[in-house]
Amino acid sequence: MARIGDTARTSLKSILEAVLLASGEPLSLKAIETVFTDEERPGANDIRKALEELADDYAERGLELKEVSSGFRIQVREDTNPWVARLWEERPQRYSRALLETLALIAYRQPITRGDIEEVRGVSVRTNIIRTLQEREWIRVVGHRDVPGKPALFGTTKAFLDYFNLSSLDDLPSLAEIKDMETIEPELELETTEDG
Amino acid sequence: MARIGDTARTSLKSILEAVLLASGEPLSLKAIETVFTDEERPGANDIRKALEELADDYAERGLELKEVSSGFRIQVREDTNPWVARLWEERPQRYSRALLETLALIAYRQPITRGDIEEVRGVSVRTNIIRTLQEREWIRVVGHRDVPGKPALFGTTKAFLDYFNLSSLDDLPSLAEIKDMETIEPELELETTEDG
Amino acid sequence: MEPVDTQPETEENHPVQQAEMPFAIVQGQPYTQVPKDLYIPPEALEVFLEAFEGPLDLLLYLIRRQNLDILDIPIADITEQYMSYIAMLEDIQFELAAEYLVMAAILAEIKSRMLLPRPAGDDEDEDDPRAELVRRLQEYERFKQAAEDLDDLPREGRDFVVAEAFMTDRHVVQIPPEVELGDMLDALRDVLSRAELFGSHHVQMEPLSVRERMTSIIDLLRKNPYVEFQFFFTPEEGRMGVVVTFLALMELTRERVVDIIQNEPLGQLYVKSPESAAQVYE
Repeated sequence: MARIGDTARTSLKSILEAVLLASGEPLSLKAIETVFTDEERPGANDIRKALEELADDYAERGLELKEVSSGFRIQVREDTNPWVARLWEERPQRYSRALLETLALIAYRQPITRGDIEEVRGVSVRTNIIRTLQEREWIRVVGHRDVPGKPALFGTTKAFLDYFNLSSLDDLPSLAEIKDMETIEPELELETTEDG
Repeated sequence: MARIGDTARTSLKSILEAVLLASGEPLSLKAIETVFTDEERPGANDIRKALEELADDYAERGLELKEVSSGFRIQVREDTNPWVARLWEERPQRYSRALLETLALIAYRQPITRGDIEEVRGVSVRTNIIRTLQEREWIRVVGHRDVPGKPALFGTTKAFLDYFNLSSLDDLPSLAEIKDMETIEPELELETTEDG
Repeated sequence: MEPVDTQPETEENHPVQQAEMPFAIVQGQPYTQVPKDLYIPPEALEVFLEAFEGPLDLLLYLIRRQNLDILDIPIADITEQYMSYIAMLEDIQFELAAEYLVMAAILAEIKSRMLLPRPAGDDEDEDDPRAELVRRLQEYERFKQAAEDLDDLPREGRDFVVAEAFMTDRHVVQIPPEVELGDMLDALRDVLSRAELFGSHHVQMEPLSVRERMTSIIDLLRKNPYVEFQFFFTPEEGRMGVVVTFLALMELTRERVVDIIQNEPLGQLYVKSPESAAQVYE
């Protein structure tokens, strides 16, 4: 039968750390006491003292021991938030066909108005597509056409060229080339993908 | 903008500890790398080195850093199990022999069909056993055998290895050797009786 | 029914220990383990059989109980034991799994072959009718053992727990999706063929360098809405560059994005944005 303090790994402090990290939720002092048998159960003062030691151990680490209303819990320090938060980055979804078509038309026929795009695509262009492309900084308003309503003219950006690894728009295949391609050849995918 | 190593709390080791503890599930080296921005991202060797230091820190504690199939995770040492286990009222689930035998056959003989399993066990495999194993994400269909009926071939998953604390199938206990009928003579008692 | 087992009884057979879970209770009498001899109260048979994972498991049990070498099964004895189980089970009309009956047939067949006289000089091992059964028993035993080993492995939640610290403010960050250039070109081809632009005069669109130049001209005009015509031409670009710029300016004029103005005949040409600066920066 294992006893408290048999080894460093089973010191009261080690046990409390293990119990709090295993629980995943705050544990009251009362709840902590229940993990000990009647014979071995340390006094509330001893437990508090060990918890304080544990909190001190964490002073230099990315963790902290915190007492919240429902008890004690070990939590990630805000200092490490910039990194930890990236764990929950949302898996990217694929862009819609409509967005890709809009982007392609802007690239090939810039400067182009939304109306021009709608004319070619035969359907209206939803505002959130334009907004998404602008937020991504792939397109921008380069001016306005001098017709009633002064519609915005869109063009691509340097960030667009950089993303697709192009030094200029001339690196894009010509429309005639695109027409002749059965499917877009893999070698056109200028990005190298290393993932496995 | 916070940078790695600005303080002890944001040393590479502290960040890794916080990230692993916040995740609550194994993180591959690749997944760990994604928490860093492109500019600051440490090399895989630096990450491995910091993880080793972290593992050393845990030598005297109730925690351990373990590499399982899908990556690294921090887990509570078996030493503290007597106390940690009392956190939960419920006894951990027991699995039937039928389920364990089926799982063992899939683990050691993958890819394997249900028919193959029945052949070895001499009894039919109940559908709910396969379903339970699939729901637990311990097994999955890895293909189909090219015979009439195209029976599904089953294999184990990373989750299976993670659950049993294994980093690869090689870590499974070795399968008992089958004794060759012709070479076994009563006088050749080569097995030692010391092991146990 | 005659008990087949002749081994001396061991203490394990005797009174039930409190700690053990009975696997069957027959007429108020708990049975904690598989019986050592063959006599089982018929009422317990069903439970008894449930303790086995099938005929191979039952056979292994019978062999192990008599401490027999699996490689040297006295097939006649084992068959008899097995058959008596089956007979008892039939007596109480317990629905027998087909697998048990198949195994009984296999055993009977082996037994009959063993009884036949063997031609002299035959290699015994070569044609031992038990070989296939032994192979299956051994194979099953390996995996029976493997299942037990698996059960002994440390298990999440039972033997170890994954440590988890609390994370405040766990907001989800969205990352934009990756786009392959090929996907974009595919999309373009689709939209152009839908619009039936291929093959028409529209295919004679300006080279992309002209389009690019158009954008950069507009860009320049945003900063300075009134620029000398020559300013857009860079001699270092050579003839092609000059042509590209010229075409870009013509196209922009046609599309009414820029105006080219001349205040006096043969005077300086200016390119100006038709819109007011305020509109540009709104």
